[in-house]
Amino acid sequence: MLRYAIKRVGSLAISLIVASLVIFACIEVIPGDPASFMLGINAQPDTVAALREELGLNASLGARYLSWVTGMLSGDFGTSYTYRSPVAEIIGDRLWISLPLALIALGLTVLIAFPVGILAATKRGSWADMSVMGATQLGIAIPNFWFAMLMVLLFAINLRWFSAGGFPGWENPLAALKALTLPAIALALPQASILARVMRSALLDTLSEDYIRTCRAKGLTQRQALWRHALRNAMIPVLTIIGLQFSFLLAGAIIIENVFYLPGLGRLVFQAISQRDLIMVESVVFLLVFAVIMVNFAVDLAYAWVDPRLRGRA
Amino acid sequence: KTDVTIGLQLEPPHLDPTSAAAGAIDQVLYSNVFEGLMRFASDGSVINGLAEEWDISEDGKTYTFKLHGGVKFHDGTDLDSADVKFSLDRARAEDSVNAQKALFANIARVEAVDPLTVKVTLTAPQGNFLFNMAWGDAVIVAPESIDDIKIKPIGTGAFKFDDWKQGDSITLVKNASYWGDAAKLDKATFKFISEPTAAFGAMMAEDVDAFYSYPAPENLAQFEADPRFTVLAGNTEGETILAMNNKQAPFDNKLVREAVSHAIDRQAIIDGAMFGYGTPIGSHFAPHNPAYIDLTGNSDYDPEKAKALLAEAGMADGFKTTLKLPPPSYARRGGEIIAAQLRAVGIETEISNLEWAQWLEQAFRGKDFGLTIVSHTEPMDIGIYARPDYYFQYDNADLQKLMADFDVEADGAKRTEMLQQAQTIISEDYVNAYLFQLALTTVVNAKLQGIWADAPTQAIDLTAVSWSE
Amino acid sequence: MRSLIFGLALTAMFALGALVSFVWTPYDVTVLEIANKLKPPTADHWFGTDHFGRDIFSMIMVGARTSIAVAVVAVVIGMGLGVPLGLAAAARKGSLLDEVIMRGNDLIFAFPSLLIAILITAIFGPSAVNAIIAIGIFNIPVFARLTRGAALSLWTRDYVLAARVAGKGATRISVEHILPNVANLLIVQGTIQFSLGILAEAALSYVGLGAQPPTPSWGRMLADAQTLIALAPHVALFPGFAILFTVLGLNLAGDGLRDVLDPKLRVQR
Amino acid sequence: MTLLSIENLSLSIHGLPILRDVSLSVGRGEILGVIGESGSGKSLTAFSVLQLLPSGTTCQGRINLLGEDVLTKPEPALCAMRGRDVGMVFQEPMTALNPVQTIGAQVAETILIHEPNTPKPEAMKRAAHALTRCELPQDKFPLSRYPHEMSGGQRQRVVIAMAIALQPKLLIADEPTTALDVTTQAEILDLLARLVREDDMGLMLISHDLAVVTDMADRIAIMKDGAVVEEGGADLHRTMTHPYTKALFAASSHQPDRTATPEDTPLLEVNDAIRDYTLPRTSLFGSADTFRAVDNVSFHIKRGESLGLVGESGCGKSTLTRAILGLEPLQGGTIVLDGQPVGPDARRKMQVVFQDPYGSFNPRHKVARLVSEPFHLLGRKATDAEIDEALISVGLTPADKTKYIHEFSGGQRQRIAIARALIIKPELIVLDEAVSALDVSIRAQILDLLADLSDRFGLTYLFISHDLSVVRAITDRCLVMQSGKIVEEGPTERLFTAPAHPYTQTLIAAAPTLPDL
Ligand SMILES: Nc1ncnc2c1ncn2[C@@H]1O[C@H](COP(=O)(O)OP(=O)(O)OP(=O)(O)O)[C@@H](O)[C@H]1O
Ligand SMILES: Nc1ncnc2c1ncn2[C@@H]1O[C@H](COP(=O)(O)OP(=O)(O)OP(=O)(O)O)[C@@H](O)[C@H]1O
Ligand SMILES: [Mg+2]
Ligand SMILES: [Mg+2]
Ligand code: NI
Repeated sequence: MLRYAIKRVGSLAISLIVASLVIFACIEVIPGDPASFMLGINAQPDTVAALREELGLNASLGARYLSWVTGMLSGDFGTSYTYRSPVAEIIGDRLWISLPLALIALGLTVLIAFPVGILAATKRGSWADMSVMGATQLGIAIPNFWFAMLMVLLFAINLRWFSAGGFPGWENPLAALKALTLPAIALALPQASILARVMRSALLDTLSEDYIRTCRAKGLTQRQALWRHALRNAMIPVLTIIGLQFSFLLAGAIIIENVFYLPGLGRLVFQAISQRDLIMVESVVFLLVFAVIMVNFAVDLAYAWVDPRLRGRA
Repeated sequence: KTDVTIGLQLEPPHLDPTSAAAGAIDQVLYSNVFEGLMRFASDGSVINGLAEEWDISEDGKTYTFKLHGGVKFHDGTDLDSADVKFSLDRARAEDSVNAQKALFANIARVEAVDPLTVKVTLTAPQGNFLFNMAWGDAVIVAPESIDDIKIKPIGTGAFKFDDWKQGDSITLVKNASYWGDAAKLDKATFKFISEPTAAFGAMMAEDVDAFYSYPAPENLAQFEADPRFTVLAGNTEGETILAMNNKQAPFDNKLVREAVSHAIDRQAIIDGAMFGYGTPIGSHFAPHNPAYIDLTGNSDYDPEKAKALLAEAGMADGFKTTLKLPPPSYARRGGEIIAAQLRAVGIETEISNLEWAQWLEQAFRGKDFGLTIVSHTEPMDIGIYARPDYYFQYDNADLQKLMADFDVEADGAKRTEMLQQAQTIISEDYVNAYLFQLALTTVVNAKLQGIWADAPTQAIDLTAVSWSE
Repeated sequence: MRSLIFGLALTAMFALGALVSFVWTPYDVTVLEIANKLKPPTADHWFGTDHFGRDIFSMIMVGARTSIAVAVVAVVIGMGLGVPLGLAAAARKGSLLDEVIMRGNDLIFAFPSLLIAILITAIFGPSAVNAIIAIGIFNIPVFARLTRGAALSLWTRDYVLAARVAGKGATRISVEHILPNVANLLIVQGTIQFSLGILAEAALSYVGLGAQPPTPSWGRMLADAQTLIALAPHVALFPGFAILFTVLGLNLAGDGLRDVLDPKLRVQR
Repeated sequence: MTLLSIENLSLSIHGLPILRDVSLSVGRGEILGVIGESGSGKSLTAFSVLQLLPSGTTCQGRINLLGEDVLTKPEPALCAMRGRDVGMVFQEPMTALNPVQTIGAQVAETILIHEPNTPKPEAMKRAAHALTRCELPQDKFPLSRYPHEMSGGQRQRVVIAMAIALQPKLLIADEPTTALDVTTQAEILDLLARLVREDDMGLMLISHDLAVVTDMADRIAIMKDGAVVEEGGADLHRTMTHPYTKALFAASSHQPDRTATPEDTPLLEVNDAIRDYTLPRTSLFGSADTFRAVDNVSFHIKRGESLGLVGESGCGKSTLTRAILGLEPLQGGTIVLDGQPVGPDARRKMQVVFQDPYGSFNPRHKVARLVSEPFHLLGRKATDAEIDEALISVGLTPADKTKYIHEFSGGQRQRIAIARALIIKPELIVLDEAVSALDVSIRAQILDLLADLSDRFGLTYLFISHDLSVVRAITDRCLVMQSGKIVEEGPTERLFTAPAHPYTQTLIAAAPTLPDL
């Protein structure tokens, strides 16, 4: 297990370096100058030049890449061009919304998908299976921003059960959770549909494995075989999907955060792109890529936890 | 109830009004937190701010400002003439990053005569110097607090900056030791909601008490019909124009520009894009300004005439050009309508929707556009037509001379006359197609009073705002 | 089987609408009739009119064109590049080429797709073509991975050995033996990516980065309609349903196809 | 006393009849052997005793187990019965165990399910005991092992331990050794026989291998097409009356007529061949380990000769084949065919037939294209006449060339594979387990065909198999391979009657043999 982990850490480091290069290269070619964006249409060229100097935009590409990367290693992501405060601080603040949102959405996803997937697999071909699977098809097909719009219309504007968006802050945890409820549902619905289908087919696959027959021959009921043996083996594809989904939820909330005007990472980066706050964009994208790579790493370790066959192998 | 939550579409990038163009900074801070020597009143007139009185020398070149006594910054330090000198010198310095540096270009010297007296010497007489001093970019800041101003603004206003939840809201609280009339509110929160749908939801769910410059005019009828809300429809300084690239063929031909102007149905654009909010204009001038003259007749909607003009210009079959649109809905929606109207006279436009940064890069700085729509929200900005390198590249020596004379003219009547002359010149030269004066539509809770209906500058002055019960 | 027919029927309906729109639509979508705006559905305008007085039914027909074209081309890009890469990686399993291709794929997978799509359109400007590129890029690793996985198991088949005994090279075997046998899988995955492409196009257009006006697009119709949802819900409902049903149709067709072609096919979602 | 009696069992799946009037019985301490070709319904008969049938199955008749009819029992009662009264062992040991649980937990589960009040340590102790009885002593195979840490034969022992943990009255073993090596097979069969004796169990032993069953069984039942065609005692080979039974016995000991005599010139010479596989790297920067699959192998084949190569699974037979065919590079030594080192030119003189009749053909091509594939070596397309000739020579008709491969049976497919090998008239044909997947009767036909073809075309064969009886029937000379090395070589008859190397001796001793008819 340890050797396996060490080997993965090595390739992890390489991935991260390549990712940082790709990100930096891509983002630096974006047309548009942060200084002239900030100074607007009446600014004089010398003012813009002064601001560029102040922001450190006149340094060479290589120097800027190096200072960005070495800064990140010591936890210093630089200073936002527009907000003029440390990028790490701003991202830290936003993470307090995006991370809980992703976690709640993931929790909801799992909470919905597991029972539904298990039900559909055990009652394969039944009326319940068909209707649940039909519902998941709808869940996958629905554009989540549209679904979010409809939810705002119904629950916030017409019924007024929830506020239409915004985030009251974690000082009031209950209100905060309430504010994250609708966005989390909008995010979770399609993901839960996908996961339920994966769960179902993974379970059906494992249920048709030879060892399930062995278990049945031992005297286990169908249910016991499912809970004790099939479920854990079905976790491998399910874990893969959960890993993908977590990273998707972290980054994919851009649109949902806009619909509910949540001050999360997604909206931060969206706004930063339009304001050409390049350092911010680079850092957020890198953070997200980092998160994906780390989640994959965690999923790999989780495989080894689920599947002893992977433990011995280095 | 003594607190208020105000919705704003854009969040300030940082909190220093003297080093960025973003209107959102002024909206939150102007006259609430920061004050200048002069200030704009709700009707757009310029009144005294921190200056108790002022005096102009005979030759019009020296302004002596006498400051109010006992004014304190929010950090407890006194406001004195040194702060004024610091602020003005900083704004006009070599390495200044003031977005409106031109406002200060004419200043030759600033002297602190005594703690409450400042003498400003100009290189030449300037008719609108006091007006310039009322801008948000000319507010008085203190050297003690300048380092942190972008995240912790310290001013002299009736409200103190309290907290900024980046991406979400800014909170101001009442300044108990304000030198003037104390604010009626104890606390004001500005909440940033960029999506129009979200703005609608927030207003309807009463998450916010007012939404300044409400971004979706299509919803206003609903708010008007709802007794919970009032819709304030006021003036802005935003002349919305269909800018034409005067140096690019075929717009270098006046006939073509005239044709475009006649091809456009302003009322359809106001109805279609702004749901009826907006005043048609025929030149680059705000209708609420006393010097305004109605020149819409020069470019009335007449597609037949437009076609004839095109034929005369040798383009009977029309032509193709680009139409670059920045993000606001007046541009995006207006652009679609204009494209349809131009198509009707044979002009095909290729629309590209741009972000502001791209628009600045391509259209504004790169001058790579045929047509573009933009609203010029700075007050009294007809002077841009005297800048041949300005993005629409209008180069007319007569107008340039006129504006130069206007700058040094101090006599009110003559100034008005000169302004009207300028309006006529650009209107008759069809420099751009003038669409409408942007309306300021603010949705407020019916019980909330004192919110400015007009926007002589980008400000939400809360000093007089209160709840009716 | 039932799901295949139902899915194909739904998809065909929208495809037909898109085709017919080339020659005929109930109303001209380039003509704005502002006086006639936001009319609810009537016999004249089945789905009502939008904020510029355009017929929503006609807009949806023409919009289908954009959605389908963007998604199809994105899938073609994904297949066109991903499948050869996957085949090559499988043919040279364990080699540097394989390693580079697979690590490259992992890297693309690690990037948040919507964010990168937004970045791409920020670099190159918003347009249908750039939306296609942005969506297409993320299809490449999907197809590459799928192809490689399936091809690897085919490479161990005896018929591939037989072909090697017959002196055939890796390229020839990939084309003659591997490709036809992963085709089913690719078709099924193709329909899934097609539906994802439609959703992605809608999302990009919704944030204003897809096809530019006056070309109608379902996502932009939704974006335009979002502030009108309380005033004239039909403006937001019909384009939303158009997306929903097309994607649903494609997914059902994909599932059905998989059952018909080979019940054991594994498709990535 | 009869433990199990199946009376007139008929079974259909989704209306399709599968079993017809099957009647069988097993008594205490008795071993019933059930034999039949693939698809004859052996497994379904076994499953119906446990009522673990595919969905959509309907059963008629009676299955009496310990005096109760299992067909009328409700599901909970069946669960209580499975594992306690009846244990079952399946064919495929590699997949029969849950890969994510330790063997101890899996064996203990049988106990815990039926005796839920047993404390866990107690159950573990009993599991350890069951494993020890199945020759998996605790000091070598602790309970904490995972299935992937064991070989196939060891896993099969775990499955058996699971089945006998509660000392059931009846054990059903469905082809328990088919997937195993001969030596392992012999050990497992011994184990089963011992357990039956010790616990006085009844055993229903299902197999398609006559030799296995006749060695072990007290009584034998022959199944064909879902019906029992004949039943008899251990001396069935003498008492049999049914023609199918006779055919089965005949085919199992079939000896093809071979007349061809080898010339004295060597066709293929392998000298000191070495093949190393690079193993996946264990650490990022460490050097990669290698595994020597073929270790200094030297031999030759004479023109017209049929050379056998036997050895246990994984000993390197297929690897050697691939090296001879020039598909994989050697790390040492040379291979010379007809005076030329193996390479593109030499390749047209040899062809190959693989084991799996189902996986040997691209399902998307028609037979004509499949068969003519080796013409790629000649750089031209095959003519219709050449394709027809090849098909006819293996007993098919020219009309078959427009069909797809799924339209043929396993035996026919193997004929097509031979036709493909023959079509460019090679001198050497390598047959890697070419008949292992076939039923005995079909196998006999293919062996006849091979013998006939070698007579007619003067072919040389390299015949690779783990099935000693087949090798003995078709080869002139034989090599024995163990862990990548050739340990013994000699004329086939001599090798089988007087093996010299100890490994050859175990191999031959372990192989089950049919009594002489
Ligand atoms: N789940 C199923 N659904 C439909 N038909 C089945 C199913 N399982 C088996 N059959 C059919 O029942 C018949 C008998 O199958 P069974 O598995 O009992 O054969 P067998 O004698 O055990 O063969 P083998 O030696 O290959 O294991 C076959 O024709 C098979 O096709
Ligand atoms: N590609 C490979 N990489 C690493 N090791 C391999 C590879 N192919 C085969 N081996 C190993 O080489 C050894 C010989 O394998 P080979 O397939 O030649 O055995 P075999 O005698 O044909 O067995 P069987 O009777 O099961 O077909 C085995 O231990 C196997 O695990
Ligand atoms: Mg069987
Ligand atoms: Mg082999
Ligand atoms: Ni203006």
